[in-house]
Amino acid sequence: MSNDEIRDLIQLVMDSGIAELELQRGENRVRIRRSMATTQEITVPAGLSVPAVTSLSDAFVQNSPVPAASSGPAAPAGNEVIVKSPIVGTFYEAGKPGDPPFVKMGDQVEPGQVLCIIESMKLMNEIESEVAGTIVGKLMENGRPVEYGEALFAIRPR
Amino acid sequence: MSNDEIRDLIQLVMDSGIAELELQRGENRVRIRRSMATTQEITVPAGLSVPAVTSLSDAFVQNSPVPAASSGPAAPAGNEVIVKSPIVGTFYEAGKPGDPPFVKMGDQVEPGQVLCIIESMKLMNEIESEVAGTIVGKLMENGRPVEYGEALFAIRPR
Amino acid sequence: MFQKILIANRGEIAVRVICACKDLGIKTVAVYSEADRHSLHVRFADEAICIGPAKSARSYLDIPSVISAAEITNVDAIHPGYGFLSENADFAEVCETSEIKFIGPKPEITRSMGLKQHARAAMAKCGVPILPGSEGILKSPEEGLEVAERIGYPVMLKASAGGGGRGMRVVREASELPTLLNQAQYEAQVSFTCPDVYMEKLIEAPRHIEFQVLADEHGTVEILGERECSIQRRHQKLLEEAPSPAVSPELRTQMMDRLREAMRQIGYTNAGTIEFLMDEAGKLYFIEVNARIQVEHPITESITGTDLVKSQILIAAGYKLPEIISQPIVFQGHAIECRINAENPDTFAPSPGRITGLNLPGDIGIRVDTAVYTDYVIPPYYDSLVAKLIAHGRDRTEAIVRMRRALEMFVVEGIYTTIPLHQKVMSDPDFIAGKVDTTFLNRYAKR
Amino acid sequence: MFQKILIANRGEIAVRVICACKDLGIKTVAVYSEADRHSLHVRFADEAICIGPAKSARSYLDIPSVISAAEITNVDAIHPGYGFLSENADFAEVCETSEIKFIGPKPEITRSMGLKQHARAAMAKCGVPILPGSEGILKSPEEGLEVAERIGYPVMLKASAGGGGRGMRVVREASELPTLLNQAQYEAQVSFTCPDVYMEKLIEAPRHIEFQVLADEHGTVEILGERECSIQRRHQKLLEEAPSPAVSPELRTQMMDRLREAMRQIGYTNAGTIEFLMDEAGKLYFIEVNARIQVEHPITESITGTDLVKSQILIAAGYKLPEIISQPIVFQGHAIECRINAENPDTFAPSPGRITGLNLPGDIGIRVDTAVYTDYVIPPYYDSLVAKLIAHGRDRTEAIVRMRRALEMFVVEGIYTTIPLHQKVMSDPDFIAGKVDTTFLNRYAKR
Repeated sequence: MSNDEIRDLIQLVMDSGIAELELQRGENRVRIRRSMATTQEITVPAGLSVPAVTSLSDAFVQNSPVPAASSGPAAPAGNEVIVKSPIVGTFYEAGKPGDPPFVKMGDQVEPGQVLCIIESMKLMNEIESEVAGTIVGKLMENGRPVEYGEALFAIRPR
Repeated sequence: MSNDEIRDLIQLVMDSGIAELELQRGENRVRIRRSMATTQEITVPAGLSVPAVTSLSDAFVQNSPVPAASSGPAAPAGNEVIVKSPIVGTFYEAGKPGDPPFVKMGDQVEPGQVLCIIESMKLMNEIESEVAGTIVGKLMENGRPVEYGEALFAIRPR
Repeated sequence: MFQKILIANRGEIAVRVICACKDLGIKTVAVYSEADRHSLHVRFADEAICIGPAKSARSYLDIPSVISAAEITNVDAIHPGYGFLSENADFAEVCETSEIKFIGPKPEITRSMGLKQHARAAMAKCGVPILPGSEGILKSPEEGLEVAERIGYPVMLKASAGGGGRGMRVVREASELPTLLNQAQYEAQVSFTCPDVYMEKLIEAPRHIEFQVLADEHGTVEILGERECSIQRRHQKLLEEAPSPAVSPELRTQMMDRLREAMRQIGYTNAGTIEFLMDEAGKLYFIEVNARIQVEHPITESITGTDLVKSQILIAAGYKLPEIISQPIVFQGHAIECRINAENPDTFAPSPGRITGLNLPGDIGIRVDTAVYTDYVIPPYYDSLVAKLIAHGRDRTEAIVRMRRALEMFVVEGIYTTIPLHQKVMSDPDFIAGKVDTTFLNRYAKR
Repeated sequence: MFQKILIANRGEIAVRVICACKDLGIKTVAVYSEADRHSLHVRFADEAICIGPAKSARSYLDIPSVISAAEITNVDAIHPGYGFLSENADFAEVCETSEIKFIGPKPEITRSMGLKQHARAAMAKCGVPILPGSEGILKSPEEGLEVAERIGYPVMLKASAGGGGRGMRVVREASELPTLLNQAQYEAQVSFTCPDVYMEKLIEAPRHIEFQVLADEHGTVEILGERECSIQRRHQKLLEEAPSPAVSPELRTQMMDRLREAMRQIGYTNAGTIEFLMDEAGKLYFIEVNARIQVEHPITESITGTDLVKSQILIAAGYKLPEIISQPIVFQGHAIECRINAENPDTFAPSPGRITGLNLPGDIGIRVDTAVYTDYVIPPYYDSLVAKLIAHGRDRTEAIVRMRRALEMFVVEGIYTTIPLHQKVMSDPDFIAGKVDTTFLNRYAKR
């Protein structure tokens, strides 16, 4: 089995979303297993009761208050930069209620430009862009609590 | 088995929602799993302490009094017929102590011919050959306790 | 003391007996069918012998295979667990003749207790309340009608050799009695090769309450309180608790005294359970004796601090009861057992298969008896018990909240289990109020 | 009563606190680092918030992140577990100012107990025996020599703000004292930004014995007996038992009375542990107070039937002790805890990685507190505790045989654990005889 063939098989596993592939070709045997973090699939007889359908290793998916929306764009196809929350707190798109948001879709931003505010322990923390580019995604609703590492904006660099 | 065939199989698994697909085509064997549940052959760091290297599902291997010897020949390459013990008891190769064994290596045996005796609950049970052929393996020591299904003789049929 | 014990069983009870043996420093021999090669009782026993194919008739129920396994491993005793050969008097006799100690009552006791009508008479003789009914076997429809008139309809016809609902008929009025008696006798003949049928008053929606007995081989008997087992489906217990919310301390003491005396007179030995029905007036009526350890024994262990299986072994080894348990029995708190079965919680259809993910609850007040592990495959050939989940607390309320918590944290992936049903029960107002009877589960089964 | 509690911890203690909350009907919020996404405390909490990367300095130890998580989830209280922020008085203060109840002692108490020399003086004032030593901080080598002469060599120099062996020196003769004092002061300055050092008599091979305290916020204090924690390696406890084989009922009663009074005078609240050394003469000397729940708290729960974590929460919610626990404390039987760590049992090198196969022992007398499951990956970033295995029996012998059995049936595949070491200890004649001290483990570590 050549490395290329194996590379293809790995690609196959990653694309398909299966957990494990074991293959024997005559003398050759390969086993490809995805790390827990990337696995969402688990085995259940069709229509099994709720407690059983979440895998033990799926705790995050089950309990996190993060909306599905934000995890989607968090892994973009192209070369967008995802701005993630460096702290836990509350997300504000504007300086104060009533003000226009710091940035909107399509805006050009420069490094150091303020994108939003995360309130943490009564402190207003300004989150700045690290790149120059275009806002191609606003991934968080105004006023929502954010966890560490949650996706806030998608920026296509210039 | 080509990658395309495998891709199809994976598709099959994903669509059907089954847990695992294991397929053998001649030399080739493929196994596709959707869950992360541990597999029979478990991965262990090299040189791990004994209790850790036996898998929970290997209980039989660990505790059975059957010697490796008997399990080895029990799965022969060719077309030999394996005579297994139909009952639990003690194996005797001869009618009574001192007598010559019922059969020895290379002997020709006929259907219905007595091969050995298994003593069970003080009863002497004669075990007969079901085929005509040549004794190519004596797999049990005289006087040893035997479990249900333990291999006793290998016979190459005529 | 025994050097080596063979456990003629499988699953959690086999593991339970292995634990008791380990605690006593006794070597163990597991027997298993080809379907149980990868079971924990095989893994944790000192030796393991394959005794036959998956079908229990040819393995766990096959006396010659079990005895042969005992002989080739030179054990001094056999523990039968529950079910399988545990109440088979013939097996107990074969053990005796093979000079292997059977850990349980003497064959003659098991046999007479097996004949309901015998047991009924014996208990009555000892002043234990029994259901009003026929003196003995019904000889004719006429006698049946006469007895029914006396005790009042509805009445129940039962096969003397019976069990599991076969040879049983409910008679609600005189007109249907002759036909139903006929059916019952025929069914009894077919099922138990004995047509004897007797009559008992039928109690609608009774509670099922049982008392635990331990008796040594020197005439000392102790009763370790009762268990409430009313939550059943088709005579299958699903949830048990101890003590029973329906038994007052006075009633308990009175019953314990009476049963201690009765079992002594009968000459009962080792562990056993005396089952009763309780009517709405709170009156108890004897129905039968189970001459073995019960599935639900752990709740009694929890509130008495007594290891019942260890006690069985020590009794069989000839120890005296006062050397085994601390008397008088002191009851501590409340215990509940939920039977986690591999079943669809709504349809109760069995759900064998591979356990793909598992989290056993632990922490304060929780005990789990099980023989399963992640990736274990539950075979379709035997009962569907996956685990016994036992919660113990200072009082019933604490036991309930701990059970709720444990059920929430009990994860079984890949098969259906009864966990969701138990969760419904744990938050059912009637259950919380302790208002249960044998019809309780109908409210959920209907859905 | 609290509506929602945030648990500022991970692993088994986080799960332990979740259990106590579930038993009280309180909602829970778990916080976790990116390395703990798949942990059970995340799975079983009602909500879970990621508070930072794997490194605990930026997650579990990062006060702003934890407080922010508490604020966005609107919890009424925070339970710190043990380790991490549990004894950080500043954190407790920030909680107060953020109007979140910190479940533990008041900041000022935690702070003064943290200063060894303060705690020592405070306990001495209450008539609790302390090690002979300097009145307070050593002002000069001369004073050191003088004190050492009085109490006799060998002596121990300790940093007042110290912990974990830093700023500590053993002095065996006068000649080496000045140099070592210098070193200790320098190390103390570097490690704790405070050069204060005091002197204590050194006890060679002492027993380590600690008493459990519960104190409500209305001045009522109770002591729930002691724990024997002598089996340690490099000041890391590995195995604990309650009661201690070295404490007589008289000594226990006397100590409980004295400590009840001392903690009342100090104004201590919530749960805590008072640690002592015992010399060969069986005399106890106070060393320090741990102002938090202890890893080994379950053995006290087993012999007292008291849920200590639940008690912590109820105390913080303002309940009075008599409403929480049943007094006087009644001790039932004997309990042992083995810490199952992901470590090479011989070299003690940590062994993180994937658990490929797991069987948690259950059955009578066994409790397991853990946060692992089959296929769980033990991260290398935190402590190596895999599970706490607790055995309870009518007496020490029964507890030991049950522990032996549970260790045999505790299967962990894929990583090394301390199970084999615990098995050695369980069959060590000295341990069985109850003859242990802090040097006990050297006999095995040497190999």
